[in-house]
Amino acid sequence: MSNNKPLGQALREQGVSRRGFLKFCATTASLMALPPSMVPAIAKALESARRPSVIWLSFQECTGCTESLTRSHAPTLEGLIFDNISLDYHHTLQAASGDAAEAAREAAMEENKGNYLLVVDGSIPLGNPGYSTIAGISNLEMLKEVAEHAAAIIAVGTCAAYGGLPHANPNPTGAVSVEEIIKDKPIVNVPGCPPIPVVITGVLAHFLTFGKLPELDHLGRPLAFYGNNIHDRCYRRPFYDKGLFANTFDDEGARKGWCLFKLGCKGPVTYNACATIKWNDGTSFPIEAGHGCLGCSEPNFWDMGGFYNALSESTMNLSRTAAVGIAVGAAAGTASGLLNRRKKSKAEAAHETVSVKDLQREDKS
Amino acid sequence: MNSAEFLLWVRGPGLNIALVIFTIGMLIRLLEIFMLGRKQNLAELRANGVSAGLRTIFTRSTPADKNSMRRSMFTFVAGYGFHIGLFVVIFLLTPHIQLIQSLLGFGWPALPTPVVDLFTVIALISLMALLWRRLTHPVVRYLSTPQDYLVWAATFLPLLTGYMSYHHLWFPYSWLLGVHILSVEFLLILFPFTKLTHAFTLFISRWYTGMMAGEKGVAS
Amino acid sequence: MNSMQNSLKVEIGGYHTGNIPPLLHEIRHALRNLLDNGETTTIDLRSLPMAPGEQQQLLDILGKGEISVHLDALGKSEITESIYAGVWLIIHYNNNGEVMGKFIEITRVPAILKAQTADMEESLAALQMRLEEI
Amino acid sequence: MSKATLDRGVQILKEHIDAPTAAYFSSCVNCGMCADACLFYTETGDPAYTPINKLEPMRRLWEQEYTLVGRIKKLVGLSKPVTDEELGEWSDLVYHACSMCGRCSMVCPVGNDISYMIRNIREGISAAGYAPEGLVGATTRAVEIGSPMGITMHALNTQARNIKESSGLEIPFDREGVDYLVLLSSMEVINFPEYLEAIARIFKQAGKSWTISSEAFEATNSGIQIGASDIARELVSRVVEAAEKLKVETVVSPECGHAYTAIRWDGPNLMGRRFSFKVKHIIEVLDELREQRLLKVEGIEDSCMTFHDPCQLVRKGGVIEQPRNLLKMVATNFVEMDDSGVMNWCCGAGGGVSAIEEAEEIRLKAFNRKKSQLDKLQVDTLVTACANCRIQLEEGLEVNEMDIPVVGLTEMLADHLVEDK
Repeated sequence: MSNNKPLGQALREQGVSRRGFLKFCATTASLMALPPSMVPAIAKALESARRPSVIWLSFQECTGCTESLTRSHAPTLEGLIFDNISLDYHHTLQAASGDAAEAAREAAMEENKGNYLLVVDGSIPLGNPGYSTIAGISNLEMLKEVAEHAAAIIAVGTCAAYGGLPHANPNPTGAVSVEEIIKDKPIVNVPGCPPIPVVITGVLAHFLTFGKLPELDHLGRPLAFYGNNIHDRCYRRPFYDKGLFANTFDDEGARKGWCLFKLGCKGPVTYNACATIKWNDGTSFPIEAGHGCLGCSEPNFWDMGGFYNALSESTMNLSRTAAVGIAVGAAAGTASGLLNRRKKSKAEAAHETVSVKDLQREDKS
Repeated sequence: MNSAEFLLWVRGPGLNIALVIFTIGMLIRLLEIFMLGRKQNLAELRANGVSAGLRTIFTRSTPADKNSMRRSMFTFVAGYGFHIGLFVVIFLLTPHIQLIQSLLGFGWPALPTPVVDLFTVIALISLMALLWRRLTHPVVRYLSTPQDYLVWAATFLPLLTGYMSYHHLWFPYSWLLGVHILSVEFLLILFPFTKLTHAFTLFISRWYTGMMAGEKGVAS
Repeated sequence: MNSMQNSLKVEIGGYHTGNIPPLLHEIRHALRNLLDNGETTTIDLRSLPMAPGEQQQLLDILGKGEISVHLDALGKSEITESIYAGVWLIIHYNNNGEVMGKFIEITRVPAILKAQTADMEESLAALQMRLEEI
Repeated sequence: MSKATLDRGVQILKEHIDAPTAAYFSSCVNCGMCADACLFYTETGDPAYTPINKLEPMRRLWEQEYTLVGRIKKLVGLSKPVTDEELGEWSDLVYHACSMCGRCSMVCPVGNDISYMIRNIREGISAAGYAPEGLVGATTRAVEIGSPMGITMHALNTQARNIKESSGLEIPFDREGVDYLVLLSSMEVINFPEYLEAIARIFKQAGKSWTISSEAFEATNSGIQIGASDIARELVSRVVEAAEKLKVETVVSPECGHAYTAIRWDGPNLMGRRFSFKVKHIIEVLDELREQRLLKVEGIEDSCMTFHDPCQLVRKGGVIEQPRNLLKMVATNFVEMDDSGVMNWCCGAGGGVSAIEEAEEIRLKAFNRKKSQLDKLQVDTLVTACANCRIQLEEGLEVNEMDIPVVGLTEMLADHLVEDK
C-alpha cells in the first residue's frame, strides 16, 4: 500500500516500454469508450496517475458480478489495471479471511481515509439486519461505515445500483440500492445482471486515469457505456422499422433473425453497451443469440411485465379490466338512461297544450 | 420514483385505471344517447332510410361538394391531415397493435415505422395548424371553450411525446415513454367527458341524419 | 469446438446494420484529409455496432496490402496496411491472444511503430552502459 | 292568460331532446364548418350566426339534464343554468338569423342535423314567450282567422269569381271524391293570383278533378315556423279533416316550401297517425302529369333561365329533378346556378324570417348570397316554385336594382299550355 508511485513510473519499472504504454493507453481509451483522439490526454493523465485503494463490499448478491469481472481477460490489461489499483478488501477474492480480512479493510480505510474507492455489489436489506451480514456486521452498517470516508462509490451490478433481483416484487428482504442509503457521496451505477466486464473495468480505468467519476446519465450510469439504448444500436433494428418480427422462437422470423420486439425484447428501454461491446470478448450478445433483451441494466427489470410480453403491453390483464369496465358501464349507463327517460316522460306528462295565447309573455303584451 | 418505476406504473395500474374509466364513461355516454329514444316517423317514406343512413356514415368523411370544400379548405386539409395521421399512428404502429392485441386477442399487420413517423409529423403539423386557426379564425375562436383547448392539448401530447420517444429527443427515453403512455391515459380519461366522444358518436349522428334525410329521398 | 460449430446451423446472411458504407466514406474523407492537411485519423471499431459477419466483410474489403508488422509489447499487436495505402488496420492482443482493441488508422506510419523518445533515451543509456562494459 | 314562462320553455325543450339530438351534441367538435355553409354568417361575417351556436342553450340543457357528467357539472356550479335573458337573446339568432334551410346539416363533418335541432329549440323559445312578434301575429291569425295573412274565404271567393269572369274557368269548392285537394298559400292569394288560374287550366287540360276546401284552403303552417307543435298540429288537422271529409286521393301543396314540409313530412307525426291520402307538392303533381303525357305545352322560351331551388323542396323534401324536367319542356336556355340542387343557397327569407319585421335588414343582407349567384349567371328570368322565396327574390332584386323577372314554375307552364280546341 505504500507502493504508491505514479503509474508511468511503475510501468517503466515493470519493464513496460513506451510502445507498450501507448498500446495500453489506446486500449484503455477504447475500454472507456472514449474516442481515439483522447489517447494523448489519457497517456498524460495515466503517466502521473497513482493507484488508488479499493474496498469491495458484497452484500445480497450472487457473485455473478465478480464472476463477470474475473472472467474478463485476466491477466490482461484489466489485470494490469488491477495491478495498479490496490484491491485491499474483496471477501470473495482475497486470500485473508475472518478477522484478518476485516482487519485489512479497517487498515485500508484508515490509511486511505477520504481517498479510497468503494465498490459495492449486491443490494442492502432493510427489512431485518440479520438477512445479510458479514462478520456479524449488517450490510447496512458496513456500507455506512465504509462509505463515510470513501472518495467515491461504484455500485456494480443492478442489485447494488437499483436493488435488482432481491428488490423484485414483493421484495421480502426490503432490499434497496446503495444510492438509497448513501446520499452524500458521488456514486456511479454500473448496472447489468451482470455488467459487461469491460464496462466495470472501464469505469475503474476512468477513475484511475482522471481521478474522478465519468459523466453520468439520469440513473447515475456512465454515459459512455449507457448512453445508447440497445434498440437503437441493435443490428436487428432495420427489421423493426420494416415491420418484420419473430412471433415465436421457432418461426421463420426467428430463423431469419428478425426483430424480437413482439417476443418481449426490452431493448427499446434498455441502456447498455451490449450491442456494441458485446459479450465474451466481443463474440455475441443476447439478441444476436436469438433472445430478446431482458433489460437487466434497468431498474425493476424483473417486474417489467414478463420477459416474453411485448414492451407496449400492459403489465396487467387489460382484457379483464375492459370486461369489468363494460359490465359496470352497461349497468351505470342503463341506470342513467332510465333516469333520463323518467325525466323526459315527466316533462311529457306535464305538457300543457300551447295555444296562441301562450306565445307571448304577460309582461310583454 | 425513478423512470422504471414510473414506466411500470403507467403500463400497469395507470393504464388499467384509464381503461376502466374510459369504458365505463363511454358506455354511459352511448347508452344515455340511445335510451333517449326517438319518435317513429309516420310520414310516407320515399325510400328506406337504412341504406341512406349507412351511406351517410361513410360519405360524411368526404366534403359535401366542391364549393363547400373550397370554402372550408383549411379545415378539410388540416382535418384530414390530423385524422388520417392519428389513425395511422394509433392503429398501424407495431407497439400499438401489440397492445391492442393483448387487449382484444387479435392484431393486424403494421406499417414500417418511418412511414408511421411521417404520419406523426403530418398529424402534429395539422394539429398546430388547427390550433392556430382556433386562435385566429373569428368563428372557431368564438365557438371555442376551454374544453376545446384542453382536448387539443390532450390529443397533441401523446403524438408529441410519442414522436419524442421514437427520436429520443431531449429527455431519457424511459421517461419519455412513460410520459407518452401517461398522456394517452389522460386522453382516455378525458375521452368520455369531452367532445372527444365524437370519435364514436359521429357514426350515430351520421346514421340518424342520413336516415332521416334518406326517408325523404335526399342523399345527405 | 469445431464439431460443435459444424453441428449448429446458423444463418448469418442478410444482416446488415448499414454501417459499412458510411465507415468507408469516413475512411475516404480521412485519407483526403491526410493528403491535404497531413492530419491522421483513428477509428475505434469497438464503438460501432456490427451485425454478425459484418466486421469480416469490412476487413475483406480493406484487404491486405504491402506491409504487415508484428509488435510485441504487452502482448502481441498486428499492424497491417490495407490495399489502400495509408489505411492501416491495428489489432492489439493481450498476453492470452485475446483481442483488446481494433482500430483503423489513417496515417503514413502508425504512431506506435515509431521508436519512442523515452524508449530511445533508455536504449541510449543501455547502449552507453554496454559500451562501458566493453 | 299566457302561460309562457322560462320553466315552460325548459320543460318543452326537455320533451324535444331525443337520441339524435344527444348524438349531435355529443359529436360537435366546434370546427366551425357549419358557419361556411350558412348564408347568415357568410353575408354578415358575424360569428354569433354560426349555426351550432344558435343551439347553445339547448346544448347546455341537454348536458345538464340528460348526461351524468352534466348533472355533476351543474351540481358543482360548473355549468350555468339556462336563463330567461338567454332565451330572449337567442330568439334573435334562432328566428331572425336562421331560415332552417338545412345547408349546415349537409356539410357538418360529424353529420349533425343542425336545422333539425333549430326546429326543436324554437319549440322551447316560443313556449317561453320569446318568439318574435311578427311570427306570433301570423300564428295567431292562422289559428283565429285561418290564414297567417288574415285572408278569409271571402277574399278567395272573390278571386274565384274574377277567374270565372276573365277566363270562364270554374274554381271547384268542397267537391267530394276528387283527385286533388288543392291548398293555397295566403301569399299566392294576395300576391300571385295567377297561380290559382294556372292550376285550374292545367287540371282542366289534364282531365283531373280537383277541389278547394272552404274549411281548409290554407297550406302554410305558422306553427311549424314558430316552432309550436301543438299549434302546428291544430293547423294541419284542419287540412287532414278536410281531406278525409272530401275523400280526396291526394292533397296538393302549393308553391310553398314549408307548407310542403308541414303537411308532407311533419303532418303525420304531428297527428300521430299515417294519412289515408297522399301529399304532394304541386311540382311533383305536374311532373307526374308530364310523365303521363297529360301536360301538353307548346312554344319555347329562349330567354336565359335559371331555377332557384326552395330549400324545403330539395334538402328537406327530396323534390330535385321534377322542376328541372318541367322547365326543360318549355325552356331551351336553362342554366344551373352554382350549388344548385340539394346544396342550393336559401333566398334568406325561409323558416318564418319573412314574417319578422325586425329581421328585414339581415334578410336583405342574406339575399346578397343569391345576388352574387345571379350576378355570375346573368340570366333573363329566374324561376322558382315557392311563393315565399319568390317574394324575397323580387324584393331583393328590386333593392339591388337588378332587373330580372321572377316567375312561378306552375304559372310559366300554364302560359305554355296547349289551348283546348
